[in-house]
Parts: sequence; C-alpha cells; structure tokens
Amino acid sequence: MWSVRANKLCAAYVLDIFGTKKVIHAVNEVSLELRENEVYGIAGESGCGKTTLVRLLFGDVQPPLRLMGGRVLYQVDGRELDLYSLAPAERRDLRWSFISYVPQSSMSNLNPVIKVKGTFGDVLKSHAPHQGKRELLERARQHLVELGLPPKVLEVYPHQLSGGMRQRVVIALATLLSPRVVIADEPVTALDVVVQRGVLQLLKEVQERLQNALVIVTHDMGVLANVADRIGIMYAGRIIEEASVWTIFEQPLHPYTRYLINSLPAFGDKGTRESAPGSPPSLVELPSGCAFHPRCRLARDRCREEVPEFEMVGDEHRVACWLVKEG
Amino acid sequence: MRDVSKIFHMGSMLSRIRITAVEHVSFRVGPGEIFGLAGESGCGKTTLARMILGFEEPTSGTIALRGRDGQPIVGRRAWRRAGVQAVFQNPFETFNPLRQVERYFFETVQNYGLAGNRAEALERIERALQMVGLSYEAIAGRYPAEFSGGQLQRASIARALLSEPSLLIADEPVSMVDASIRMSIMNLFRDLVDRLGVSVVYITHDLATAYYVCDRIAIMFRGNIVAMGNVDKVLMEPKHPYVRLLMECVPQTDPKKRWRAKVQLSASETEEYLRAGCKFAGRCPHAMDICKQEVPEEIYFEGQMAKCHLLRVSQGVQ
Amino acid sequence: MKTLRALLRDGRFSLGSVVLLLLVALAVLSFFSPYDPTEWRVVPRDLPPSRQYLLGTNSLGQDVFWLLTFAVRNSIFLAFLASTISRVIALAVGLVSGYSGGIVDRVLMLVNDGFIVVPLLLILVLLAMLVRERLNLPAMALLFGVMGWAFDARFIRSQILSLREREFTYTAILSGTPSLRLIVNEYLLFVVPLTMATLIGNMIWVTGMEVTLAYLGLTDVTIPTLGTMLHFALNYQAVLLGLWWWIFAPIGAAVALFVALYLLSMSISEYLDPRARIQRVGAR
Amino acid sequence: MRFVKRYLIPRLIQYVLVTFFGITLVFFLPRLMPVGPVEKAVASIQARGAYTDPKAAEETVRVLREMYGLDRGLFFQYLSFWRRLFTGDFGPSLVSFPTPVIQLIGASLPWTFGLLFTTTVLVFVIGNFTGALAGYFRQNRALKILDAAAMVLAPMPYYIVAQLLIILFAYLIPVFPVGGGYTIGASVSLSLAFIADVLKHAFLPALSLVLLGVATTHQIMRLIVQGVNEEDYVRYARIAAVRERTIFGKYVMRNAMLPQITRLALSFSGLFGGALVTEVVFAYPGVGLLAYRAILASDYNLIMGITTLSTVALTTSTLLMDLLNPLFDPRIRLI
Repeated sequence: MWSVRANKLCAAYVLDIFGTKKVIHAVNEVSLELRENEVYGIAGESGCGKTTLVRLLFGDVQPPLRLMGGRVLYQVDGRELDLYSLAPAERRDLRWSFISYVPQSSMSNLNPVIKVKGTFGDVLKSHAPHQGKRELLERARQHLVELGLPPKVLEVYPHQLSGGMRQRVVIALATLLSPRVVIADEPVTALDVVVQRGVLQLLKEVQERLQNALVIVTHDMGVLANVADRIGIMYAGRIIEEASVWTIFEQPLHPYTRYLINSLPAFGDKGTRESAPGSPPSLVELPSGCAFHPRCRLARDRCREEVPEFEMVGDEHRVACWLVKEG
Repeated sequence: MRDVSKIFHMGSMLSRIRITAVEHVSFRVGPGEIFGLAGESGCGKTTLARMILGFEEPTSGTIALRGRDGQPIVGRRAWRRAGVQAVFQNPFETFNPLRQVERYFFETVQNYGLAGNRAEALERIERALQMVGLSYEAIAGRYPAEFSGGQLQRASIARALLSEPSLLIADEPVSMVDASIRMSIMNLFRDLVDRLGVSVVYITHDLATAYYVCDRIAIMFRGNIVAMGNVDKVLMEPKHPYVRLLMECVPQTDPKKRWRAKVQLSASETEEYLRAGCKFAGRCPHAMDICKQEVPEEIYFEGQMAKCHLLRVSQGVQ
Repeated sequence: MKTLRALLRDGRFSLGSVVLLLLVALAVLSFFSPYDPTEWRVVPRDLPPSRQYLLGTNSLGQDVFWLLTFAVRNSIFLAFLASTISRVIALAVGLVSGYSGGIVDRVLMLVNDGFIVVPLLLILVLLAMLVRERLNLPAMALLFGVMGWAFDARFIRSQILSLREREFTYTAILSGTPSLRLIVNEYLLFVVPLTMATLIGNMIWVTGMEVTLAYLGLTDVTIPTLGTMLHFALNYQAVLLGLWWWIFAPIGAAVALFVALYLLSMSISEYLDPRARIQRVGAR
Repeated sequence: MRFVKRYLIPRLIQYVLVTFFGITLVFFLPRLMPVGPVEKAVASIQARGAYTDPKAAEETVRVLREMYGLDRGLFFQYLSFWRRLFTGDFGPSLVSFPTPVIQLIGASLPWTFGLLFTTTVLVFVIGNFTGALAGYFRQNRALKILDAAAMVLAPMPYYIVAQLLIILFAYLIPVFPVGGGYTIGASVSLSLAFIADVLKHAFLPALSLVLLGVATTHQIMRLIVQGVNEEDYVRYARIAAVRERTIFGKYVMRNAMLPQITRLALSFSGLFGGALVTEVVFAYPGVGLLAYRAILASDYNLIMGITTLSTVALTTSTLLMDLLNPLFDPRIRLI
C-alpha cells in the first residue's frame, strides 16, 4: 500500500539578485511512490535537486522555492489528501503525526540553550496541547527507551552530546509520534563510519518497528546498498532510474547509473574504475534533451533533442533513456 | 636512482587544550609510493599532515625528507620547493575566489625561481597542466567560480607539481568532488606516481578509495598508528580489533554484503584521548587488563604492523 | 560598476547617496562664497531667511547660508581625513595582528582593548583641553584618527582570522609567497570593502565628536564647522531670541549628513554580508 | 572546574590586564601632547594669580609640582600615579581647592548612576523587544515605520537630540524644566514632592538617552533575530510544527538575547558617554557636568580622576557581563 505519491512534480528557485532574475529548475517532472514498510533511497550528487525534492514531498515550500506543477498525494488512514490543496493548518497537523523529517546531521538542529527534554516537550505539546508536562516527559522517556537510547539524554544540553548521539536524538524526536513516513536527508553525511553505522542501524530499526516508509537521501551508494529496498537515481533534477536495490547494483540500465555503480571502489578488487567524463550540469542551464547526453558516450541525435520518458522496463524498474527504449 | 624516503619520529604533540593529537608516530614513505593515512575525524591525521608540510612544529621527534635526486632536503624554502606540496579537500577553497587561478601558478614559479623568463614559466606551467589533463588556455584569466570542482582539483594538483616536489600530501582530495568524477582524480594520482615517481600521502576517512589507490596504509586511532602495512594485508586481513571494526562498518557497495551484527559506540572522544594504555580498550570486545594500563608496542608480522596486546598473546610474536 | 548598480537598487543606498551628493554640492558652493566666513559684521544682523539671505543672517552679522557651506565643507573634510587616518591604523593593526597571531597578536590586542575601554569622549576632552589653541582641522583629524581605530581593528582582525584558516592561505604559503605579500595579495581584497563600510561609520563618529567638542568650547571656534556654528548659535541664545534659522541650519545639515552616511554604511555592509543578501532575496 | 579554568580565570586576567593598560593610556596620552597637562594647569593658576590670593596660588603650584614629581622622570610620575590611585587619592581639585577630587566625584556619582542605571535598563528592555518584533514580523507596516525612525535616530550624536528635546519640550511646549537636577531652592529631602521634582528634571535627559539607545539596540536586535530565524534549530522546530509562540519565545528570543547580554556592557559605555554630554546640555548635576566644569577651569586633577574612574567602571561593567553570561548560555556554563 502506498503512503505518498508524487505526480510530475516540478519546482524551481526563482531568485531576484538585485534585478537579475535567475531561475534554477531544481526538480523536473518527478513521479514516485513511497510505500508502507519500505526504505526508499534517493541517490544523487550535490546539486541534483534531491533536497528540493524532499522539501516538496514534505510541503515545505517557501520563497524563493516555488512549486511549478504536479501533485503530492498522502494516504492518511485510508483517505487520499492532496498536500498542496490542504489548508496550512491541516498541513501542519500532518507534520510529525503522518510525515516527519530527519535533517542532515549537524551541530545545530537542536536549540542550544534548552535541554533536550525541552525540545521534545515543545514538539509533543504542539500536537497534544492538553496533556500535562509530566505526562509529556514520560512519553518522551518511554520513546527513548523503546529506541534503546539512554533517557538521561533528556536532561542535558545538545552541546554535551557527541555527534552520533545528537543525530540519534534527532531521529527519536522525528519518530516521537509514530509517523507513517520518515524522510531523512543525508542523515549520516558528516559522521565517522562507526557512528554512521550506528545511526543507520537505528533508522532501520525504527522503520522496522513502525512498518512505515523511510526515505533516505544520500550521495553515498554504500549507505543505500546497506539499508535501501528501492532506489531512485537523480540527475539534474530528474529521477532517471528507479529499481530495487538489487537491480540497481546488478543490472543498471541508464548510462549514468552504470558509471556511478561501476566507478565504486570495492574491497578485494583493484581493477581500474572509470568515471563519467565531464562534470554534472548546472541547474540554471540544463542541456537540451537528455541532461546526461553531453557526458554520454553512446548519445544519439534523439538524446540531444528530446527528453526521454521515464518508462517501466521491467519488474518495478523504470528508466529514462532513449538507448534503453530503442534498444 | 631517485630515492625518496622520509622517516618520522615524533613524540607527543601537545595542542592548546593539552590533548595529545599525535603520539609517537613513526613511518616512512618510499619513493613512488602512495601511502594511505586513514582514520576517523579527530584521529590526528590532519595534524600529522600539517606537521609534514611545516605548518606546525612537532613537539618532539623529527621529520626528514629527501628530494627526487635522493639528497636530503634542509631549509624551509627547499622543503616546500623540492620537498613537499599539498592538495586540499575543497577545490573551491584552494584558490582565493577573488583571484585568477593562473596567478598561483605564476607565483609558484616566480617565488621558487623555477624559470628565467615568462616564456619559460609558461612552458613549465603548460607542462604541469598537461600532466593533469588541462592546458594553460583552459585556465587563463579565469576565476575559481568559473570552473567545475573536478577541474579545479586538477588545477590544484598541477600547481602542486610545478616545483617538482618529491612528496604530495593529498588531504581528502576527492571528498568534495562529485561522485561521478571522483575516480578520475584517484586514477590521476596513480598515473602521476607511475609517471613522475612522486610519492603521495593520501589522507582520508574513506577506506574504499584508500584500498583502491594506496600501496601501503596506516590506520590511525586517537593520535596513534594502530596498524600499518601493505594495503591488502591491513584491510583485507585486519589484525587489530579497531581495524576490524572499521572494516565491518564501512558500507560496502554491494547489497549482498549487508551489515548484520550491531555495533557499539564510543562514549566520549576526549575520554579516549586521555586514556592510559590502549586508547581502544574502552570499546574493544577483547580488552584485557593490560590493555587499560600499558600502551601496546608495535608488533610486526606477515608484512604488517599492529599495536595490540591481544596479538602478542595470540601470536606469540615480539 | 555592477556592484554600484546593484547597490543603487537598494532604496537606502540611493537615498543616502543623493543626500550626500547634495551636501557635497553645498560644500563645493563655499568656493564661490561672496563672504569670508571668519569675518563678522559683513551683512545686517538677525535677518530671517529671505531671497537675498537664503537662510537668514546671525547675530554676528554673517550670512547663515554661506557660512553653512563652509561648515559642511570643513566637517566633511575633517570626518574624511580623520577616518582615513584611523582606517590606516586599523588596517595595519588588524592585518598584522590577525595574520601573525601569537605574542604579537596578544600585545596588539591589549593595546587595542585599552583603547576600547577608556572613555574616549573624556580622553578626547582631556587632550583637546591641552591643545585647544592649536586645534586646527588637520590636528583635530589626527587626534580623532589616533583615537578612533580600535573597534574596527578588532573587526578587521576577526576577518583575517577566519581568512587565515581558509585553504587558499595554505596554497599561497605552499606557492612560496612571503608573509607580507600574502597578506596584501590574498586578504586585502576581502578586507577593503568592509573597511570602506567602517570608514563611513567612523565619519559619523568623528562628526558627532567634533560637534560635541565644539559645543563644549574645546575646538578652535574661528574655523567654521557644523559644531562651531552650533556653538555660536547657542552662545548667542539663538533659541531664546527666536533666531531658529541660525540653530536649525547646522542641526539640519548635521542630521542630513548623519542619516545619509548611516544609510550608506548600512546598505554597503548588508551588501557585503552575503547572508543578509540572501535574506533580502528570500523576502521577495 | 573546567568552567573556572577555561572561562573564569582567563576573563579575570583579561580584566586586570585591560584595566591596567587602559589606565596607563589615560596617564600617558595627555603627556604625549605638546603641552604638558601639569604645566598647563600650573600656567592657568599662575595666570589667575593676579586676582586670587597669590599665596594660595603659590601653594597650589607647589603642591602640584611635588605631587606629580614634575622635576623627576616620567617613570617616577607614572609609579606615583599608581600609588595614589590605590589609595583613591587624585589630589585636590583646582576649581574648588582644596576639596579632594574624590569627594567631588562622590557627590555627583549618585545622580549619574541613577540616570545611567534607569536608562540602561529601559533601553535594554524596550530596544530588544521592538527590535525582536521587527526582526520576526518583517512585513508588518507599523514595525517598518519604527525601523525607519530608528534608522534616522541611531546615528545622531546625543548632544543634538538633547538640544532638540530642549527646544521642543522646554521652549516651544514648556512642560519640562530646561535643566538642573531639581528646582533651585527646593529643600533636599526624601519627600514625595522632592522625588517628583527630581524625576521631572531627569525626564528629558533620560529621554534623550533612551531614544538613542533604543534606536541602536532596536537595529542590532532586529538583525540578530533575522539571523537566528534562519538557524537550523529554528527551521527544524518550524518544520516540526512547534507552535509559533513557542518558537518566537523559546527558540528565537532566547538565543538572540545572548549576544545582546554580552553587548550590554558596550551599550552601557555608549550611554555613559551620552550621559556626560546630556548632563552638560541639561545642567544635570552629575559627573558629566562636573567634568564640564573641570574643562572650563582646566582642572586637570579632576578630569584625570573622572577619566580614570570611568575606565575602571567600564572595564568592570564588561567583567560583570562576562560573569553574568554563563547564567544564560549553557554552552559556556558547561564547557
């Protein structure tokens, strides 16, 4: 069963830098579906629009970001809701109870001048205004125990926690109200491998406990190989290939995905890896047709002229590439 | 024959907050070798790099350097001209955003007296840029913001090569570079080592790329080198428990090799720095009493070195 | 050029520059003045503004309008000269202190903090009192310049400290660039625009101090400045006598100068701080 | 313990060093001038010798020369300056000879302190409140007008605002007295009438200080709040649908106040400078007016005394704020 559906989403940053108008097409016609009890990975390089896509799924659209088209549907308790036709108050109510967010690991996601329990209390209070302070605190404590975190973290200030612990506290905060969808944007990027593994472990555990949808956005294919069920590869604001983790790693079809997978170093194999030539395009001036064609060795005329459609090519496997379609 | 070798012997390097950043670290890098220096953030690898580059003085111990001609290098200027140059992590920060990239090339040539006139200088710059797949024409008159990250990183390498140093320090040179072109930079290092005989110290937290490119590797933990040796040996047959933990935690890019067991996380970082004995004892699944009291000694066997009491017991080696 | 156009789109900047240009034009007019500002009794006394005497005349028999042109000229000149002197000191201290660090930095910052904590007004009063008779414009500029650099030196130093940690500093060191050249090549371009913004801020301070010292009667009152004009107006009880044009002419000019300079400095520093710039974009 | 070692002790050392150096500056700067301060004072006394009692004048000159060790080296003078400083001895005033300077300052201090304390508190509360609102609700019309007003006021020197207030409220609309600390002839007592009289006299001086102080604080607070508003933790709280009221109070304000508390000492020293000028304009019987009288009479001792003590007062206020800061910022308290 699906819980979030995005249909042909388009969004752009419209900047007015002292009179010069600049439009950055960060997300172009992205369609995807998040299902109950799965980990969906979104992979892409920096500046490919993955963070913007997450903001769209979440309904966090503020200037200069603008929604240019498409819909986001939520399935909440069997009802279908169109995110962008909801009133702001309704949208707010869905936050944390239906969909929540784990931001990039950094020092600064928790208010530095209040204790961790204060932040937990504020989030709970906003969604359960009639509950008493003690009750709320008890609820927060129980939640931490369930996740295997020491409840004493509630009594300290954020700067007293290590980076890994802080990120785990944020995960606990995001899952406080048992949301059906959790979106994690680069949740382990700044962390060391050992801590990274611990944090991913926690994310996965919570997902298994809640049987909900977890979205992990990252540039690190290694992370996705380990935790994702399905993966969408983003390039220049589009998802260009989507398949199960096995298919992506074993039979990638899009030339970009192939470069990406084949250039990954692996232990026990010192064979030469080749990178894709050139470098990723700027979202301000996208190439015509398929955005990857200037770097693609197999590009044909059609690739330069028409944007390939994102089509199903196999079991749960979608690709946007003329070469695949035309054989 | 060119013979580049460096012998490090340095004692406790005290930083301002009196935490030993680098402790009794010794290693040598041979000519034409890529030497990996890997570890988590705060393990002292960057401090070590800064000491080799001469940005910081070791509290004790010495660092020696030989040029490509085999002669020992003495003196600050020579140290950087014929000795050691660096490639940094963020290519967009490597060059001043307000200045043209080419100016660094001319300054390097001029300051080290590498050319007599402008034509010679240009020729030299062109040669260095050709080696990394660029040309003078491609960089002339342009500011850093006009390049892509990959191009800038190549330019940065070319600048470092201008003075024909015997050693290149590459501090996380690809972590800020787009994933799809990362390997081309790694391949470039390999290529340069093979062609020029320059040595490279590759500093990274990423064991996978280290495995890909390095000949030998040292794993650092809290200011100590805990394991060192041939990269295949150290990483594929890890002896030290910390290296084993690291290897288990590196996300393998293959869904067939997913993680299974759980890991234990460290309490506080400062605590580990101040710990007497083996710094890893607090998290080590095999910790013994002696580990908490005595600093383990270096144990050599099967072409690798490891600092661990456990190994002495199990292997019975000196 | 691009920068100027961008800045002009900010209402505050264009308003500030228009007012400032008007004041400068007023100052330039002083070169065509029919009267010598130091002479008294050249026109009838205490006349209200009229076509002949645009801003009336004062009790000393001077034409207020033409006097004002000299006052504005001298005040702007003084402010600019004093601020330039203090910018040179601030830049030198800030650059050296920030780049060299260690003991040099500590000693310089101690001197710097000393200048920050002493009550500058009182010290200036004390010093002005001693040299009252010789306090002509350049001397005053020197005095204000020597006293008014500490705050911005600290600011420049903090900029250098963050620049020093950026990787391009190390690239320059590895390129063999000697320290002094490195500071000039790598940092000056970053610091100069900020210094310009502080220059304007400092000009406000200098003018304010000059007005205050003149009011206390500590400057050479024979030099027409905004401060000495006010000094005379108050001493001759212009308020009580209802000679409002005499007192409001310098006050109006001073207020215009302050606001114009302030608008400029706000606008420029906001332009230079990319963070504030992003916010401006986001707000639209 | 870590707090003491890493925060407290460095601050105390800094305090001692800066105070020491500041006072040293106060001592040496006048001596770098082409005209020596003591010579100047001596000359001015000798000039007056014609119409004052010549014996008293001679006596003053002698005392002064001896006190400053004029015939000895500069270093000796510096040392004796410090020695006298520690006993609170700034010598006799020249205007009201032979009343000790310290006594004159002591008499004016309560007036200045009362004025400064009240205005500093008012400025802090009002300026931060309006500034925070203006930074948080950036589209609000009324607040934009407030911004504009602050923008015009902020760069004004205290002197001009004080002068304008006098013209406005003492001459054009005479609701407040032109100056003084209390009505001349009123008996100094703690009666309600007297207190009301004092407050009435203090109103305009205080208003001029508050107006300018609020304008500056308002502008700085507005910028800080705009910055804090973009911080990750505020955005994250907003994404988590924490109530706006909580975000404004607990997330934005609490954090934006921290730099403002640090700045309080600076704001105090700004107001102090302002108070000196304002007191002169309003003939308010505080330290500023005392200093003015000293200037008119070239009373070097008195000025030195006031300047030195002000330096100590300013460094001490900075230290106090540094000591107060950890109470509000757990990151300093729990290093």
